[in-house]
Amino acid sequence: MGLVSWLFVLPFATAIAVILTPAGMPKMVKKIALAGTSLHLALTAFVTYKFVQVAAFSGDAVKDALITHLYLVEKVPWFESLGIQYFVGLDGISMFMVILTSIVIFTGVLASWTVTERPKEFFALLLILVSGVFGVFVSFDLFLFFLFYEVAVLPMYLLIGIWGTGPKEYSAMKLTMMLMASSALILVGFLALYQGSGKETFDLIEISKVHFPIVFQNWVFPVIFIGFGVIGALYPFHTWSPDGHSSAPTAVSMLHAGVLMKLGGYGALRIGLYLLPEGAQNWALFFMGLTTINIIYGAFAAIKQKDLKFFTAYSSVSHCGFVLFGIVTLNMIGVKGAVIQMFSHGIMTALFFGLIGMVYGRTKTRIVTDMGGLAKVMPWLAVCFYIAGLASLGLPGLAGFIAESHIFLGGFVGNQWADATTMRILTVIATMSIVVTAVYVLRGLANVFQGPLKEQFKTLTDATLTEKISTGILVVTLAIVGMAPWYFIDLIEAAVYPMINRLGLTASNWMVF
Amino acid sequence: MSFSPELHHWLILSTILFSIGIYGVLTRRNAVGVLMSVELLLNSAAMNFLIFNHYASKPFIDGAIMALFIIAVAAAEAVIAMALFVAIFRSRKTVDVTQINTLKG
Amino acid sequence: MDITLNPADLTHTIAFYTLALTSIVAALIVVTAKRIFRAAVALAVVLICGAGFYILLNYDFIAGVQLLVYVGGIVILIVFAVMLTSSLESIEEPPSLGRKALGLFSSLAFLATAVIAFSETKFPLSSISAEQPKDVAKAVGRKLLDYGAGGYVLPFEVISLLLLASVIGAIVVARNPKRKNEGSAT
Amino acid sequence: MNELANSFAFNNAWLIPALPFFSFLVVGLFIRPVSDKLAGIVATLSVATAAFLSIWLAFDYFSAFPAGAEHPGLISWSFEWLRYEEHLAVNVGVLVDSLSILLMVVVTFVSSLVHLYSIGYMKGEDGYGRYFTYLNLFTFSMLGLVVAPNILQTYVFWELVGVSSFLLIGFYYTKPSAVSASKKAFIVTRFADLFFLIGVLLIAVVGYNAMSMFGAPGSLPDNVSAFDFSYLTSSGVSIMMNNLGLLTPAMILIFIGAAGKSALFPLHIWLPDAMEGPTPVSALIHAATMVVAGVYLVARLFMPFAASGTALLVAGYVGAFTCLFAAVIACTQDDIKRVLAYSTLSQIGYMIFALGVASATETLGYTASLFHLFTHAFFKALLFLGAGAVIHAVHTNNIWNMGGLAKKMPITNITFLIATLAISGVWPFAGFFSKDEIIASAFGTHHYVIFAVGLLVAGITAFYMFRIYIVTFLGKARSEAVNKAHEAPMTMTIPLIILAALSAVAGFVHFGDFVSVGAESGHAEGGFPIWIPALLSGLSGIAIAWFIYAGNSERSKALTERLGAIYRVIYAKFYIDEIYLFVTHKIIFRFISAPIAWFDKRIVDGGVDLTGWMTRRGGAVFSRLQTGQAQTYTTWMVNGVIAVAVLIWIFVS
Repeated sequence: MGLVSWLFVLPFATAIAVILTPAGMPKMVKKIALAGTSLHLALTAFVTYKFVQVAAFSGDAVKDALITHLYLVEKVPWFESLGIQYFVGLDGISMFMVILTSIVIFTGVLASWTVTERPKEFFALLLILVSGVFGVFVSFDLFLFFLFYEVAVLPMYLLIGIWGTGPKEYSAMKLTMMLMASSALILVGFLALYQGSGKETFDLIEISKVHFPIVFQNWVFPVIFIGFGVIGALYPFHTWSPDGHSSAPTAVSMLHAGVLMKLGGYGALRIGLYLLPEGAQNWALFFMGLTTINIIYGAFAAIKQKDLKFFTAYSSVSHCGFVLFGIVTLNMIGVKGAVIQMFSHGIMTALFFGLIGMVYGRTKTRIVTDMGGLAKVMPWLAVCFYIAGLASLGLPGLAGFIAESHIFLGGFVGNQWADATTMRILTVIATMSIVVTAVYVLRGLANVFQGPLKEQFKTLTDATLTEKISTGILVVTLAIVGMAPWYFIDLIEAAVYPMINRLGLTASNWMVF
Repeated sequence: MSFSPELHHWLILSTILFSIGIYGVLTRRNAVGVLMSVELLLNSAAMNFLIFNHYASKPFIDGAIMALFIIAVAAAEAVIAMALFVAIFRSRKTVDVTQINTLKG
Repeated sequence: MDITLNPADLTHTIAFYTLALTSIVAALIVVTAKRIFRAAVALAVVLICGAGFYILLNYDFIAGVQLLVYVGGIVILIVFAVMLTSSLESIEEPPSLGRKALGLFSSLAFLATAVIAFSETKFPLSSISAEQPKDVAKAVGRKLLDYGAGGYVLPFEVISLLLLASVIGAIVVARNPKRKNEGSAT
Repeated sequence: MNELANSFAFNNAWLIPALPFFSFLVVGLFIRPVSDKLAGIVATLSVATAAFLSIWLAFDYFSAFPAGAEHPGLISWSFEWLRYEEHLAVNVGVLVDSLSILLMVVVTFVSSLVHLYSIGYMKGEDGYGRYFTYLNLFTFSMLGLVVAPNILQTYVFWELVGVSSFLLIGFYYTKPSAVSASKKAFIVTRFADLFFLIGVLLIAVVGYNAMSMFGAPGSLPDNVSAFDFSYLTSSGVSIMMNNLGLLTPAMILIFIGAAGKSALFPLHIWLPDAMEGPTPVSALIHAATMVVAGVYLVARLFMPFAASGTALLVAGYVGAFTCLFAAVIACTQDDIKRVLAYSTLSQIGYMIFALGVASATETLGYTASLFHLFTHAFFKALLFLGAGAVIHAVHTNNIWNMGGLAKKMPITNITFLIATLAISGVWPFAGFFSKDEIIASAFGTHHYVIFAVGLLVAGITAFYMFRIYIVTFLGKARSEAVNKAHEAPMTMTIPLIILAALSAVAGFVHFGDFVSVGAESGHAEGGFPIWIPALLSGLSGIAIAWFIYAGNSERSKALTERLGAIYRVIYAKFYIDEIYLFVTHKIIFRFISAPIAWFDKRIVDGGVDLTGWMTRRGGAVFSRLQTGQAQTYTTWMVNGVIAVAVLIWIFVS
């Protein structure tokens, strides 16, 4: 088995190891899960090293590429009669996302150190979920992609329904139903691509060599984009997110907002933009409008929230709007920005939810107005919270700025298919979110951490060692991406070129394949 | 046209028997009656195998074997069904299928 | 209209139609009789007619099996079932009119569909029946125990397993639960 | 390669911003938890070293390019930090020219004095180490801002300055007023930054589009980025953007950003509230650093501003209005730090309108503005640190609870008086020269309204400054605390003395020889001697203050009663804060945010719930089909099979 397969096999194997642990050994379960995820972190580092060794990052071949070039590919026929193969590999974007997921699951396991109810099942489901996520990021066969997608989405129902808080059954059901409905759309889109390509294959790279007729692209693109948009919190299909996130247990919120929502942006990019460039051109402005609403609307709605998790969930709606916004700018800068935003939002929001879980574990309340002055008793958490908040309002030096500046510039640079003035106006509206974000972030943080310390909180303690490690890793990641972005941008740039180059092709150019 | 039995005649016969069986399955109230109707279905299916085997252009025997199997399966089915009827009758004092309606959500 | 008057064929034809009519009437009785015992007798008639058909088709061995297993075994079993669950004279409530109509519709729809379907289909068969193996019983026996290509030894074994399982299952299901403790005690 | 190739200070100019940054990391992560005392010392030393380096750099630079010669912008060190696209890269680096040297010197110098002063001032405070961490961060951000060779780096550090000032203002985080002041400062400046960002996006994208079509302009290197100041200030670019009609909008947008940081009307509201931070912070933010960032930005982009003309004029009038407006409010405030805050607003107004009246040909205003920035940094820092010493001694901000402090705190008294004289524009103190030059530049460019405002405000400034000086230091003690007051410790008085010395003599620098647009030095030459009315205006202000406040306190009361409603309106700062509160809370929160939250909960989410409800209702209806009777199911199955068969048959054949 190749290196890439291990990326999702390892968490799955860890999940099985967790299931096979004898009952009544919760400590053991956690240790196994931690060992598995730390091993995975090391594996990811190794795979990244390998990837950087073999991948080409510059040169004319990279700049003019029309087909995504994959590295560390493993391809085995599976159901040959249906054109399904086991096809995994990595390009810069998937590598980047794999790094994100690996970090988030590691910190997520650390953050759920305090889970006491059925820890075995909890960690097993968590790990199965994450192996699905890894599978999505590395698979380049539509069938395999969808398979992993479902593996990633379904455990969420149980995780929220069993270990959640508040109206958990309602939230779990709502989330699952909406995501299932979107899966149906995605499946329709995939089958249409399978049929429409006329190649009888689910191989993404093979399909990408086909020029689909405009009419076909015009209806398949929105199906795919909305299908993935639901999980990427596209307005108005975002409402699963506040309920789901607020009911989910800490690690699940971290994973869901941090990684699972990225599947939306990733799919919209990898399948929507890459395979259906002309559909994207025709729909870009429409979706740009929708995502602008996302950005502003999420930010304004966050101002009014009293519950910390709702607050973060709405801010996620706003930030995930940036991802989709970046994709539909249809230019190099914007799409790069979307990918970086996926990463930075993933880390940032994982940090947010992790911290909220930690604060909630101590104060037993998530209502901001009930708290106050907590910086005095939990300085570490306060500092991390502030860093997360500052990253979310796009402070330079942290990852959020790199992403948002790319996206805003992308929106301003525009493309040749949409009206430049309209795009700029939309971008200006979107930039307004940086002020609104500042308002809600500062209001929220001031309510929680500043002001006089309430009597009942005087005895609370600061973060434990595991909590310090998990939040520390996330904070450092945010800072590294924010201060030394060039490594990461180099990583994804080569993968974004083909997506952008294809946009400029005319029908006759497609004959080159 | 000939009145002597040809493939179509045979098939129509078995289909008629099968349709009658369907009617029985759908309408008999007594569970044993339903079982009997099922036997009609199985019988006509077995007959169909033999008919096709008989009219096959190559010398086959597989149809006959299938018929044998059907008979065997019918026997097994009858045994199980009878046991079930007895068990149901013991607990519900009836084998009227319209009274047995626990198969719903 | 060319009616061949081959005497063998004529016998064959007459037998076919007689048996067909009998079996259809009997089958109708099976599904409509109010007295369940009467239905069981009619079922036996249908099955015996079935054996007749098999003879007409030159499958004497299968016809024998049919008589032995079906008429001799299954029908008896059914009679037992009838007696165990109701008295022989018990009268079944007729089904509701709606159910009758639905059943009639369904069966007629099936009949129509099936008849149309195979009358539209061109079967790749010769109208004249092919040369049959001389001794069907022997051929069947060989084929059943043949473990080469086209052999049926595995299904044969599976069927025997199925029969065994159903016998055991029947015993388990039908056993009186009240006696369960005694049974396990001994 | 160039004249400075052998200069240590030039080659290592990156150390100037980097030293506070390293110290920030080291102090914040390692020293702070261990020892507070060491944290203060390390932080102070790092900034002092940076100050030393920047003075060395200034010395080397002006030796290489002496007064009167051309002062080129040299990039001492840079690397490509972020590359959006070809011609759209951010080359983080250190730009050395007279403007950046001026600000480096001012920032590091004042900052190191503030650090030193804080060692004494903050003694025994909770969060001592944290305080120095923030101070380091702030100094780093400010230095990164002034050395930026491109506008995106400016924006980056602009934001960092905002955050570190947020942290400093909200230093007493358990105090609700400090928390809301810090929030307000951050959000108001961020609001302004939004416009700055849009302006940057606009000019960068226009430049990028132009360069991707036509390549880099001939006078610049091929790999020039649209963010680079060298590109933005080249005249060809300004002409091109002006032809597209985008120069003026972009420059006005950028000016709004500058106005936010420099607290120009109507974005000034955060600055008086920022007094909630520790007093040395106020000195740092108001004197030398954050508030002059706007002035620096306009000066840095002076060429495109001048090319637009309109944008510069807007700046001029906004500056003049702020100048007058803040001075009027300053006359009525009782909190010593608030008076100083409004005086800062007013002085920043001077600097901005001086830039506003300048033009590409009449560059006196440019020089005058930066000259004032230079002198103002010293005397305003001195005023704040002096006020800090007073507050430290009497534990109140209200001037009416002070009085008679001259005897108790002699050093503070003398230094404060020097600063007051300097800001009032009395010869030979620093303020006299710079203010004189500003007023002269307004007169010289025929902006007579602005000139009149400048002249008037010179008088008002003298009035309100002497008002607080007289009330605070002269007369009789008005509270118990005054009697217990004593002089501040050495670490606090040394910075006062140094600053006082500079406030006294800084005006004699031939500033225009060093900092100017192009080679020609801007100097008020010949003509009408503007300094006479300016000085007279200042002196009359002092005289009025003396008449009202010295000795007889009844006069001031009578005056306030006489003014009645006008006084109250001014005292309430023209109700600007209330208007903002109304707009944010009543309009934005209530009429935008709340309806969106409601809409999301009821309509969008309601739609989802409705779908769920309909599904459940539908399920309830269809579940009636499920009778539990096997025969019914069989019926459906049979008919279903038949239907499927028929459908297949229809579609296949």
